[in-house]
Amino acid sequence: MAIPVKLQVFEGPLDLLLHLIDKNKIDIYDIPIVTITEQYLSYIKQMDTDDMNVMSEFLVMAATLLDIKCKMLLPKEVNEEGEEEDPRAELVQKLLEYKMYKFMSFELKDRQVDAGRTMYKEPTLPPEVADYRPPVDYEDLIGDLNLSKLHEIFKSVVKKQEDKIDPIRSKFGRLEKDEVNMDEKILFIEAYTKDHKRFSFRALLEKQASKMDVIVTFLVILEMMKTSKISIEQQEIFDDIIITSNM
Amino acid sequence: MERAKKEAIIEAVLFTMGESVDISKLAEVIEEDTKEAKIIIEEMMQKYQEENRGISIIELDGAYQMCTKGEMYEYLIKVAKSPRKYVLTDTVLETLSIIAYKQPVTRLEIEKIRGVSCDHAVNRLVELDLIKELGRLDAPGRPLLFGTTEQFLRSFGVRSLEDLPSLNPEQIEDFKEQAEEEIQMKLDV
Amino acid sequence: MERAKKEAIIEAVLFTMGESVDISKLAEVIEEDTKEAKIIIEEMMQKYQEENRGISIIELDGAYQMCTKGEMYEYLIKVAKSPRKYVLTDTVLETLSIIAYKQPVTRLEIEKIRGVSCDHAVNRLVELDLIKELGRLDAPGRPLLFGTTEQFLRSFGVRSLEDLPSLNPEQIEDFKEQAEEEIQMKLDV
Repeated sequence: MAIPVKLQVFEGPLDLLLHLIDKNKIDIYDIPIVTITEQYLSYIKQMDTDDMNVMSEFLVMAATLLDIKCKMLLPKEVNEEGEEEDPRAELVQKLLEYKMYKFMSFELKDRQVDAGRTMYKEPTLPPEVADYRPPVDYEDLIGDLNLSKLHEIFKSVVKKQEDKIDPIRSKFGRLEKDEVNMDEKILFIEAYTKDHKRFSFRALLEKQASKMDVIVTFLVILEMMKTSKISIEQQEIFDDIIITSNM
Repeated sequence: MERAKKEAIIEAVLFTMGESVDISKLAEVIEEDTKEAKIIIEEMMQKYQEENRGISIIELDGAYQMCTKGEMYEYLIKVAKSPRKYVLTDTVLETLSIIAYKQPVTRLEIEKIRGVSCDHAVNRLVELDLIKELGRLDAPGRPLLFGTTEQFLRSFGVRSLEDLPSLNPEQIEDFKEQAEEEIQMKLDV
Repeated sequence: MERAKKEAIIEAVLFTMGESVDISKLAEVIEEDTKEAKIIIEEMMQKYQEENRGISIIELDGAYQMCTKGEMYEYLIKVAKSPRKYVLTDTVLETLSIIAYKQPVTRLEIEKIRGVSCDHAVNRLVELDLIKELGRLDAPGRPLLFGTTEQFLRSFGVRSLEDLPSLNPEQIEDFKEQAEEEIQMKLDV
């Protein structure tokens, strides 16, 4: 019979990790990563949540732990100063920072209880005073601002707007579908092969108009090789490829 | 309960309630009968009469209320009416510049240019009488159109809207090119 | 103007306004500079600490507000409606503590520290007027920056941000020592 385990609710993966560290009474600076990873994984296996957002956050940490575990098995990386880097260092910093804020949140809670005991009073202004709006001193308000400064501000606003447009991605919309047709290319190369019998691959490529034509030509040649319509030979690496027709 | 504490409680209760509080209620809180409570309050009222106090307790038909002393009125008005320091924040200034150069313009257009909501800034500018509603755009939702006011012209020493320096299309092209160059540089690195 | 009168005016103003009043405003009404006004108010605050007073003056980031003393609470709830208590969940409190200490801070930075999303908590805190938008970070996407409000100071009995319980590297050291002690204990056993 399964023993129903009441799982504590954690604020997130860091909270869970801190709990495990606390429970195992281990030094946060020297986390036995294998043990903690095992416990962490067994905990999230028991987690009963349909919320993929919540679950994914816990899974990201699981992946991080496994990654650290692997790195611990490998020879230690050495940084520029020749020091060995502890794969756990980043996680430790995160845990410490989180722990600090968590601690402060308890402090704040205490303070709130105390502060909640004071009471305030609503304003008791006569309505004609409450509704009063003092006149605006425009000279003071505008100060040394003038039209050309306002113009500079406008220009900088427009510039900021332009900066926000990603010049590369904003052009993606203009990409046109390439009109290179695979079937047509096959017909063309087969005809070319029949005419030439034995020819240079480079010479064939030079007849291609665009990068897409080159790529498709290359694909067609590969395909024809596979189906033994042609054979190829190359003397040396990076040499021209000589194509011979088998048709 | 000590006498000092009773006085403190009465003061706190009258302050918090703001309105008049019946003597029976006050008596109950300080755990006294109304007669004794009355004596305490009367004495407190005496103390409040001292020169350095700005508030006092008044009796209203068996109830008590805390209020400011009459002679404080002129100072209270002064605070409430004290000229507020108006300042134009960057957000407000940016919004104003867009309205000045693009008027008549809707909130939506301003937001498109700034990339953030402008409600607060627009309201502030209307309040300061630097911009005003010019009517509504004949488009879905009939959005309000804004433009600058006479006060704006006066404050900026502009005789008419035609005096506003214009931002020409070439300038916008320049900005575009600059943005592209910056990106290119980043890619090259 | 006599000193007694200045005190009276300050008391009357703080009582009437109910809300926090900036030191500069108070100084103006009593016709003093802010430094002198501050001295007077600090002295008044001392006087309010006497036993027979139920109200006191608190400082909130350069502004002053009148309120009841904390120890009056149990008597006040007998007559006054107790102020609505918002119970903050741990999630909300954690988020708030990060914002309080790291302000101005973006959602992303909060999420990095907590390891989980904070949208809900941030929205709740804005709703409760404990935090507010401070502007936008000049970075891609122009993310919103958040910081605490005056209401935050009031709700947590903090006079100013400097008055927050300290959070410093030594605190981390403390944590470290605690952890080491625990280890040591284990080894000793």
